[in-house]
Amino acid sequence: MKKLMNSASDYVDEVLEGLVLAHPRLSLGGSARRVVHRAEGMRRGKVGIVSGGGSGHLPLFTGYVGSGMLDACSIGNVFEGPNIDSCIEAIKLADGGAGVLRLYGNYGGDRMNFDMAGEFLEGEIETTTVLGTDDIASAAPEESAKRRGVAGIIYAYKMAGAHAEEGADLAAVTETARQAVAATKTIGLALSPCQVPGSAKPTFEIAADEFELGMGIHGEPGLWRSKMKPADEIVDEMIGRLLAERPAGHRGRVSVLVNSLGATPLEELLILYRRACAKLGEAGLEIVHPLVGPYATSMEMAGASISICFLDGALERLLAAPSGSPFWEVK
Amino acid sequence: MKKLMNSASDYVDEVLEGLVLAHPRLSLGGSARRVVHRAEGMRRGKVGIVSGGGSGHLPLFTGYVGSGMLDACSIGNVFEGPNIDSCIEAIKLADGGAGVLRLYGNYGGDRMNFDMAGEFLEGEIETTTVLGTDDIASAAPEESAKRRGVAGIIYAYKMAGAHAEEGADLAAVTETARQAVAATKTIGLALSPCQVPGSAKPTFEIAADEFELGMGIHGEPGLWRSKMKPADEIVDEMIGRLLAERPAGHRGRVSVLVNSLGATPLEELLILYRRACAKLGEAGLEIVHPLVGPYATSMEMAGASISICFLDGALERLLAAPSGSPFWEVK
Amino acid sequence: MADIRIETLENAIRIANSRMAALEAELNAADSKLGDGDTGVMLARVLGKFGETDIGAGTDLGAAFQALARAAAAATGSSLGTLFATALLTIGKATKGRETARWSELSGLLEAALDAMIRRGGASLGDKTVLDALDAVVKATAGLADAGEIAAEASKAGNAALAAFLDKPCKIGRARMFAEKSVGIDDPGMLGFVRLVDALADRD
Amino acid sequence: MADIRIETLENAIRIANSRMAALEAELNAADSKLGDGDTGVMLARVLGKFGETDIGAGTDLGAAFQALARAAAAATGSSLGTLFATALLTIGKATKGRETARWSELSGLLEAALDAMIRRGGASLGDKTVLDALDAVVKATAGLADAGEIAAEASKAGNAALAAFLDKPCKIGRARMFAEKSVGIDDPGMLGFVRLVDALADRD
Ligand SMILES: Nc1ncnc2c1ncn2[C@@H]1O[C@H](COP(=O)(O)OP(=O)(O)O)[C@@H](O)[C@H]1O
Ligand SMILES: Nc1ncnc2c1ncn2[C@@H]1O[C@H](COP(=O)(O)OP(=O)(O)O)[C@@H](O)[C@H]1O
Ligand SMILES: [Mg+2]
Ligand SMILES: [Mg+2]
Ligand SMILES: [Mg+2]
Ligand SMILES: [Mg+2]
Repeated sequence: MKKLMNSASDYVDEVLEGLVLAHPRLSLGGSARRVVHRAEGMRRGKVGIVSGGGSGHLPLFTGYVGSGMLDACSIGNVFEGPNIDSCIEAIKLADGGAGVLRLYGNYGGDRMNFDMAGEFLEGEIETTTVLGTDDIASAAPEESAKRRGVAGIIYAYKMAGAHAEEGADLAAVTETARQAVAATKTIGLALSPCQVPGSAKPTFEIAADEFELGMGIHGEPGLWRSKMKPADEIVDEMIGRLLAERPAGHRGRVSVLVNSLGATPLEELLILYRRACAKLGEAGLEIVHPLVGPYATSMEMAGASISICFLDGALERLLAAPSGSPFWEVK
Repeated sequence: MKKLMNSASDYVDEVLEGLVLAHPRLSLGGSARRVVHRAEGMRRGKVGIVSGGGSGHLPLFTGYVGSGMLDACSIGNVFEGPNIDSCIEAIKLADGGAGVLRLYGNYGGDRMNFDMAGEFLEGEIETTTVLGTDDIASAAPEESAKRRGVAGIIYAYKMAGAHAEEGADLAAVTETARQAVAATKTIGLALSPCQVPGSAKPTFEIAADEFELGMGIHGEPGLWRSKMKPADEIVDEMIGRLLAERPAGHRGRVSVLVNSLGATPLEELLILYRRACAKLGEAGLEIVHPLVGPYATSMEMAGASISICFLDGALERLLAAPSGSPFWEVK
Repeated sequence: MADIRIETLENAIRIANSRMAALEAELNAADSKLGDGDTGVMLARVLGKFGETDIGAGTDLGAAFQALARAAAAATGSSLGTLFATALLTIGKATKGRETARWSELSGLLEAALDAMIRRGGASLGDKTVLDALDAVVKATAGLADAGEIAAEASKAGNAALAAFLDKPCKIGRARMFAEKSVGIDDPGMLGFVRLVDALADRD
Repeated sequence: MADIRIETLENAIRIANSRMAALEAELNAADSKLGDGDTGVMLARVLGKFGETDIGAGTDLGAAFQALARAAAAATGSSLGTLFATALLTIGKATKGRETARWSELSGLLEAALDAMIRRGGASLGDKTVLDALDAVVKATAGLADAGEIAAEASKAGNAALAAFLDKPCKIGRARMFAEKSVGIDDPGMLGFVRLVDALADRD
């Protein structure tokens, strides 16, 4: 696989340098320059929100740093968790004296390092944790706490971020993030792999006429493979699986995110979104604030994910609130 | 090549349906539903701006319909010009009684159809034409009027659109578009092809370790092919060629657009942008309002283009003015 | 042989469509050398639409040509398709209200179409486009009145033009930049035109 | 044989690094079956950093272990790398300020590391992770004092654990979802650990 890069070892650092050059509202910090944070600094008294994870998922995670969203992100190597120092530094940079929520995907390395960072700062900064667990293909519903976090985590960023911006305290912001995660379900499909810079091989192999449903964002195996099918059929199955997880008592308004894994173009996302609208309409659901585009990618992987965020009044209000992050602005 | 679609014959129509569902500020109109226009309608007395072209380049062209940018776009089949009816309808939908600027890329089919549409409406709606000609690889400098329009045309959309929104008359808006086109130079590179829906083959072939400089956005041959090189070397050549076209007397402020042709991920664009910043800095140029992302694509083609817009005070003011199009918002 | 009438047109459309089955890939391949590779798929779509267009109901030959022009213009906005529509519209205007045209008029009708295409597209004779093959056919069929002879001469002239231009450089569009590369390569529009003329002349 | 000292560590790092040259691809391949395919590249990077870390200057064995822990933690945030750092930190704390450790202490030091890794990672023995191979080594080397014997028993026990778990299902991470698929496949972390123990025991 061809990559426009200089060397595998400089890949992440140069990406981050480019990111903050292109988006002056973001700053690059930390002893190893692996923390992206808000250039204007933390507002005293505001609850901080940090996220982070491996590189290779732009605009996740760093693209959502901004007012009404995240305050800082710690960044690991491609598809590896952020190291402990960057987690400590991110939490410190997000500290406005009102505590810091750690809000990130449920991956082993990320969890261990954010946990250690929190322990390290014990007595100094109060921290809480909410893990993104929206990927319904990564564990059965009974084990939903073990699921991985994928694209749908951006709803939790948005809602918790808006709540923190409004001045809610750490417990309330944490509870909002928890609710946003619980309300959001995602399923993905992959058409072709990506390749980790420096690696000799793509992350997986798949035939030229096959796709895989439920694949993980690093190319981990999914639910099944099949020959290519018409897009509408694929969407019908994805929406069916997502609606099977509709929370009891949900009232009928949802947001939808149709996300490119990287190489899949906007044209195809829109074909998927068109059908998703029809199916959700049939199910009596009303869509508000849809998102269609590359929101959480795996570099040049081809494929897409669909997320549904089952809204209630409070979450919907926070979804519509202003935010100033480079890749999700709301005014 | 795998595509998430239902059928080649429904591809464009379903994409456009998805587009207006996802972006309620856009409306789909025209007898064959091949015109995208502003849902709120035209403001009386405002100069209208229409663009258009073949499908397969999202967010071009339709994604730039909105306040302070375009009023309507006519849409052709993938990589074919818009047909005459859609051009006529787009011009009518953009008519606010103050004339309509036709602003589109310099491609044979597009030109013939927009010309015929203008002739058809003679005596009814006053029209002017400015052609995007930013692709420096498509003709020598002496023949710059014959160059094709690629990603850099969005600067003309933005500046002419802002000028029209301010109430400038048709002649002034047309002159702004002309200046914006003259100020903008683009060069692209391709890593891998795309495939037109329904076609049996990709648009071109290229070895697994090669790239091509100066390739057209439909896969037309470029200046040269070479084995992959470090990104910085490639950027240096691209920037060098762009700076060779710096207008005489230009004062030193530029905007830069690093654009993905589709499959190339944001990570790689940022590596290119990082180097572009360094080279432009060395040349004594200051970058304002940079754009890094998928702004004008060729579906799943991998590659990138770099555009430089050599600003003067008037153009810079219009670049910074508000705009409300879905894929380029400025507040 | 009989005059040119609506059935002549219908028959030509059938022949062109069946020839297109094999021609589509050949034209795409020719266009993909220096262009965007869509000449065949576009022409197949336009001719397919002709097959679906009902032109047999009336007796107005000009109206039939104009209906085809509208079908072509609705089906595509590509360069060649638009020029094709322009040509049909021109011939339609010239034969408006008539039930038949004589074969001896054909060269003149094509010449009018050629002029309209030159005005619309802005290219010149000699640029290595479909225009050059059409021009050769116009000249070769001038003064002829017999359908069979016209078909044979048109086919011969078209192929001669194709051969004559093979080693010339292309002077329009992006291919102009690669003038040297276009030497030794057929222009896809010219190739399509000549192949279809061959099919109509039954000289595949 | 002599005690465990900083040179022992330096020597082990050299051996591990030279073994890694071939092991990297094997571990990536093992991880790519159900994981993200990066175990090898990550471990190679961490061991490479160890090679660049100066631990030979002082005489504090514990400080040397801690320096390695810091190097691992700086080089990666992956699961295995972080657990590796956790283990080194634990052993470093236990040997802090000492110039040497006896080989008879090794089993106990590894057991403390194992406990710390269980606490940090939240996995259990039996889940089919690196922990199970380490546990087998802890048990097989308990009570032994001779370096050669320890190496031989550790290698034997590690390989036995690998074999014993081959046909068991994985119970952590995403692979858990595909428990049936994990049957017959080595866990990459366990595989890496056992292969490196083999190399240290000179039993490649
Ligand atoms: N301006 C023009 N004048 C005459 N013929 C043209 C012109 N532009 C294109 N053509 C003809 O059209 C052919 C290309 O057609 P096609 O591939 O359908 O168009 P596009 O360039 O829009 O993809 C060329 O081979 C040439 O013969
Ligand atoms: N929570 C855990 N407890 C113990 N071992 C673990 C845990 N998570 C992962 N491992 C070990 O790490 C290995 C995977 O390492 P690696 O590929 O580097 O991590 P990642 O999953 O972050 O890509 C697994 O094979 C397993 O042996
Ligand atoms: Mg990993
Ligand atoms: Mg075309
Ligand atoms: Mg073409
Ligand atoms: Mg792994």
